[in-house]
Amino acid sequence: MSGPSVTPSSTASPPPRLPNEPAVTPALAAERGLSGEEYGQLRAILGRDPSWTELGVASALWSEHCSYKSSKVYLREFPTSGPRVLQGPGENAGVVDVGHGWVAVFKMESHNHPSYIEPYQGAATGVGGILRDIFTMGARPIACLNALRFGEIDAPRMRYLIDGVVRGVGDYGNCFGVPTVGGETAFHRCYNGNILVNAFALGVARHDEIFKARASGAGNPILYAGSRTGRDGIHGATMASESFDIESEAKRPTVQVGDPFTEKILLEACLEAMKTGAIVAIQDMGAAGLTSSTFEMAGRGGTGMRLDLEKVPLREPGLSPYEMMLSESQERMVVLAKRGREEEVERVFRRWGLEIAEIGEITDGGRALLCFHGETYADIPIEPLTEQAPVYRRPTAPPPDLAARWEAPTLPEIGHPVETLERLLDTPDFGSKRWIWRQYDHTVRTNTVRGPGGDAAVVRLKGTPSALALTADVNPIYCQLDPERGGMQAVAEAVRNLACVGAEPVGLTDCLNFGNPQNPHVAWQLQQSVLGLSAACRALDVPVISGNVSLYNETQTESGPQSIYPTPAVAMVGLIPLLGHLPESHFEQAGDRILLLGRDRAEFGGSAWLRLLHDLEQGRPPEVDLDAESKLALLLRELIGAGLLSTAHDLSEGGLAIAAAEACFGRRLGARLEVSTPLELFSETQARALVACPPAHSIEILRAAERHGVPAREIGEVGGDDLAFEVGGETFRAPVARLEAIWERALPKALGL
Amino acid sequence: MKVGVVVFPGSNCDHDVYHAFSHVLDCEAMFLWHGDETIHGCDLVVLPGGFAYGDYLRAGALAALSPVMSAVRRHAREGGLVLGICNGFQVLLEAGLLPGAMRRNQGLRFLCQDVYLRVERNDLPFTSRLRVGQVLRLPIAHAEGNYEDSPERLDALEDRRQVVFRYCGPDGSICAFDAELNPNGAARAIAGIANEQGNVFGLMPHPERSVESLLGNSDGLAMLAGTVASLTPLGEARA
Amino acid sequence: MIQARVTVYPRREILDPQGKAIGDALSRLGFQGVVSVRAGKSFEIELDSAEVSGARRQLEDMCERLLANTVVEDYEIEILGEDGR
Amino acid sequence: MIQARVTVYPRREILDPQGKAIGDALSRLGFQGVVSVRAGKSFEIELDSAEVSGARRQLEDMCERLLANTVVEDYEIEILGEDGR
Ligand SMILES: Nc1ncnc2c1ncn2[C@@H]1O[C@H](COP(=O)(O)OP(=O)(O)O)[C@@H](O)[C@H]1O
Ligand SMILES: [Mg+2]
Repeated sequence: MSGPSVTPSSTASPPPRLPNEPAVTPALAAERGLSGEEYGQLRAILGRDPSWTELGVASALWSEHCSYKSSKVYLREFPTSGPRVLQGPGENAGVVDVGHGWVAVFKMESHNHPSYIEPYQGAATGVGGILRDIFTMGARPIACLNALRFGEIDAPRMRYLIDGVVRGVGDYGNCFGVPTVGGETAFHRCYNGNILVNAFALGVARHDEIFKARASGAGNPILYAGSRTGRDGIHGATMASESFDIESEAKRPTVQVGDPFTEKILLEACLEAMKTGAIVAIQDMGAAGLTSSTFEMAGRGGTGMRLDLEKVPLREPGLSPYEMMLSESQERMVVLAKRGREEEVERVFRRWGLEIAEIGEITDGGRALLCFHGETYADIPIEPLTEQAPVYRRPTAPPPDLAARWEAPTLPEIGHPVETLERLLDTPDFGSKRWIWRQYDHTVRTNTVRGPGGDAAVVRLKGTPSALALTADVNPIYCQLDPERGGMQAVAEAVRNLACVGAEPVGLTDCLNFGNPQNPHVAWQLQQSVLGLSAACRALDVPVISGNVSLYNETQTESGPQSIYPTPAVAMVGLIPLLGHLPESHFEQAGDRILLLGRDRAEFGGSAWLRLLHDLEQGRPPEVDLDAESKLALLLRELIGAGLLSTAHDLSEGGLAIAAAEACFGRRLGARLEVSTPLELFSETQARALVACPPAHSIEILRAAERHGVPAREIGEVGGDDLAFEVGGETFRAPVARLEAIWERALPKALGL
Repeated sequence: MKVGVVVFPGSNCDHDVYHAFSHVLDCEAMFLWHGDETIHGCDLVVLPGGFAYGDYLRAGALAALSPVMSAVRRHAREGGLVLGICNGFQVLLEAGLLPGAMRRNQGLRFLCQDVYLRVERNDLPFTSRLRVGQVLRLPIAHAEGNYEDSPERLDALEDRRQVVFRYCGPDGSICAFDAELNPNGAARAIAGIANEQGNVFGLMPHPERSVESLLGNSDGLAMLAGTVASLTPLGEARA
Repeated sequence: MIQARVTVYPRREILDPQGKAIGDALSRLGFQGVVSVRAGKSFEIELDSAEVSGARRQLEDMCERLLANTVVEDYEIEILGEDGR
Repeated sequence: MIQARVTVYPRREILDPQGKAIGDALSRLGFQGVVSVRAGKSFEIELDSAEVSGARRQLEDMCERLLANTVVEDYEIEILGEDGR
């Protein structure tokens, strides 16, 4: 790990201790998550033993959650720049130029452990946290996605967790007034003891409206705005950095409760206050609340600060400096104002009915003084703590059974392909997610051109001819079998989903959800996934502009620690420069010709068909041909731009059969497809899309495909009441109405509703 | 002709309503602050959707106490037009400007989906551009749209022809007990009502979300355009 | 200091979907003999007031004007204690 | 027949946005001396059960499993009466 620059302390003896505060010992430090080495580093930085408050601050800042100490070395792999990128990783959220003087600001965050403890509040505060990251930057949130991974529905507590998470995501976003336009929901036993709740938010702002959390100007007042501070979530950041044991009930911090109403007026107050020109920098209080917000702000700006903690508005009396610094009460902001103009800012917040108080000021000299009723409880150099946090290159090792995992699976008989399709549609994995997204307001703000239910969602940019497209993707089964390919595939599928609405990727954000990085196999998964993501991002020209790492997603069970599958969730934003006719993801018109773009191969490694119907997770996942992906995306964008397509739907999990069925449901239109073998229907070969067009356009499309070097052929026609597969000479068919009914009921049925 | 859009803390469809009137229907529109006791001479006052004061306690209950509501009351008493959409409808109920009350949706879940509405009367400014029996498709997005009142008062409501919109099927058929057609379980499938004078109108669905074909549905346009037209000299439309 | 509790219930004649849902859920959980469930709200209010009768009048006023929607709800006021607990 | 009332409140240390909003509103309405408001739920449950102690145990079980979320809420059980009112 990198050695810190040792700044000698100004106070030789440690700051005072409150009566009930323990004396700091290496053992206590270990309890707070600091390794012996890290504790040594802290003592070196201070030139003495830390006080209890200093220990709290350091252990929070150096927690995995805040410091990324185990993942930093890998994240450096990501391509983070590009012509459109105005702000890459490192701020509250990334910023890309989307034309007409507008920028898009977006990020994805995990709230996994809190959601497992208290699903409703955990998910709600997850959404609240990511929304604050967006409007902290000066952008107004215009759309959300949520990527959810649950365990088997019959696992203990799982129905309760699903219901709570969905209500939590819904209630918070609905009340705040941001449309939740899409997401992902998957179920797998590897999440039985550790569900994943990843929330994404997108905001927009004018170029010159962007704010950064970089402190400057000694003497500038540090203002505290929003909800009062309680004992909520103390040690949340450190908890998010520990693996989950069954007793975590015991060391469970006070649950953070979300207040979307306060968040909404906080949004309006912040955006209005930013317009006064009296704000230097602004930062939300997220994980490790007041500590991370103030230290990161000062750290980025290379300044010092003094906080007078007795001025922090409290919800309950008697919080110690330690508790105030570590509380994770929600809906709070740190606002750095220009000295002399603070009233302008305060007036706005008060007008919106929000509390705002001056709690300290920026100083020179790079030290943090945390004072309480005149006494100094912490006196720490900021920069060594924030910018020189420990960094680890954990040992990595591929799983011993990798070769075995990659052995091609022996394929069972498919039998009747339509029956196979029906059984797939009847699983919560493939069943419609309408039960979920109908609980989310996805039309508020009147920008939603395409909401949930298709490939990518599309929101128009008011006042411009453009629109933004959003999608969230990853296939953890692929990642488990081959994390590098899995990473590539996630990016490739996202690009494909965007291309199906004619959008060109402008940036990506990710949530790297993994197990315990101190396990070399998990570290290897992390390393390999990031390699895959990075390779795909480079090849497909998608900069990574923000992201989040969630490690220690494992459960202590009788049979030892259980890590989740590697789940590098990807959320991608695309630009539709000139919003014209968009194809639907379903069939529009009887008589339309159906074409398959992309080459056919029989690839079943990690396929949904084998997993869901034969309980087989075997084989190397489908190859990811990045060149083919980029050609396909180009082709789709060109065809859509030329208005040639009435339907475009990408092929992903479940292959052609699932894509065709989904395409039939939208308007309950039948279709006839010709394939040479039943297997062809369920292969998960990548870089493919199903499109439909008026007969007259078919030739032109085939020509364009040839020009782009994308294999393409006409495979059928839209029409009738049945979905019919012609395999060789034989025809297998089922009424679309019946398939749709199965698909619509699958999830509610599994939930017992 | 000036449209005022009330901004309560927690309103979140205020910008949408403003956009519909100002940019789509091209009329003069302004925001009205909940804390001011005036509507600045607006001819039409719209209470937008959202979660005013978080809808804590009961939807609309806390907002109904805002200073601006006394000005809205005065405006209504003088025959001025007041339109409440979704949360705005709930505020009108809690403020006593419209009869009845809202309960949680029968399924106890927030619902965001399209519904079909049958127009019950078109002799109001709000419905002047609609036909009786016409079926509209509009989105709903609420957790408390389950309209409720005592049977006697519901009868009285019907007798006075105060029911303006009802949830229905695509063909206009009404079945209050069909959760598909009447998803929130509203009594007698009531989706929108007016006061006796017909100048105060509240509905749960969101016409302002359906005024641009770009977003896939413009069934709300005629309602808003008609309302504007009724206030414009010679009733000629601005849209 | 006076501690009071206000309880607000949907009127008996008005159907209570939440109460019904909870009753059904309890039966599904295997609880025997649940005849009926009514779901209401409860408010614990601390008043800086000396005498109970005045506080009670004030609480009634609060219910009429805010805490209950008397179109569909009934309310009930209990004084829990004086000078805190 | 046993009539019981279950009251569920957010734990004291936990944020109660609803209670806070109601308290503020009461003050805006001009009610003096409202020190604090906590907003909770109340369930009136009718049990077809003979003896109180058994009913109480059953009710506790209901709270633990459904009526209260003990991660964030405390509950309280009162027996209002036997054989109806
Ligand atoms: N948790 C969720 N919230 C909102 N929308 C969701 C959620 N889960 C799935 N969806 C929507 O359901 C549709 C199907 O999801 P999915 O099968 O993952 O699409 P794809 O395979 O094209 O990525 C998508 O439109 C997606 O946005
Ligand atoms: Mg797709």
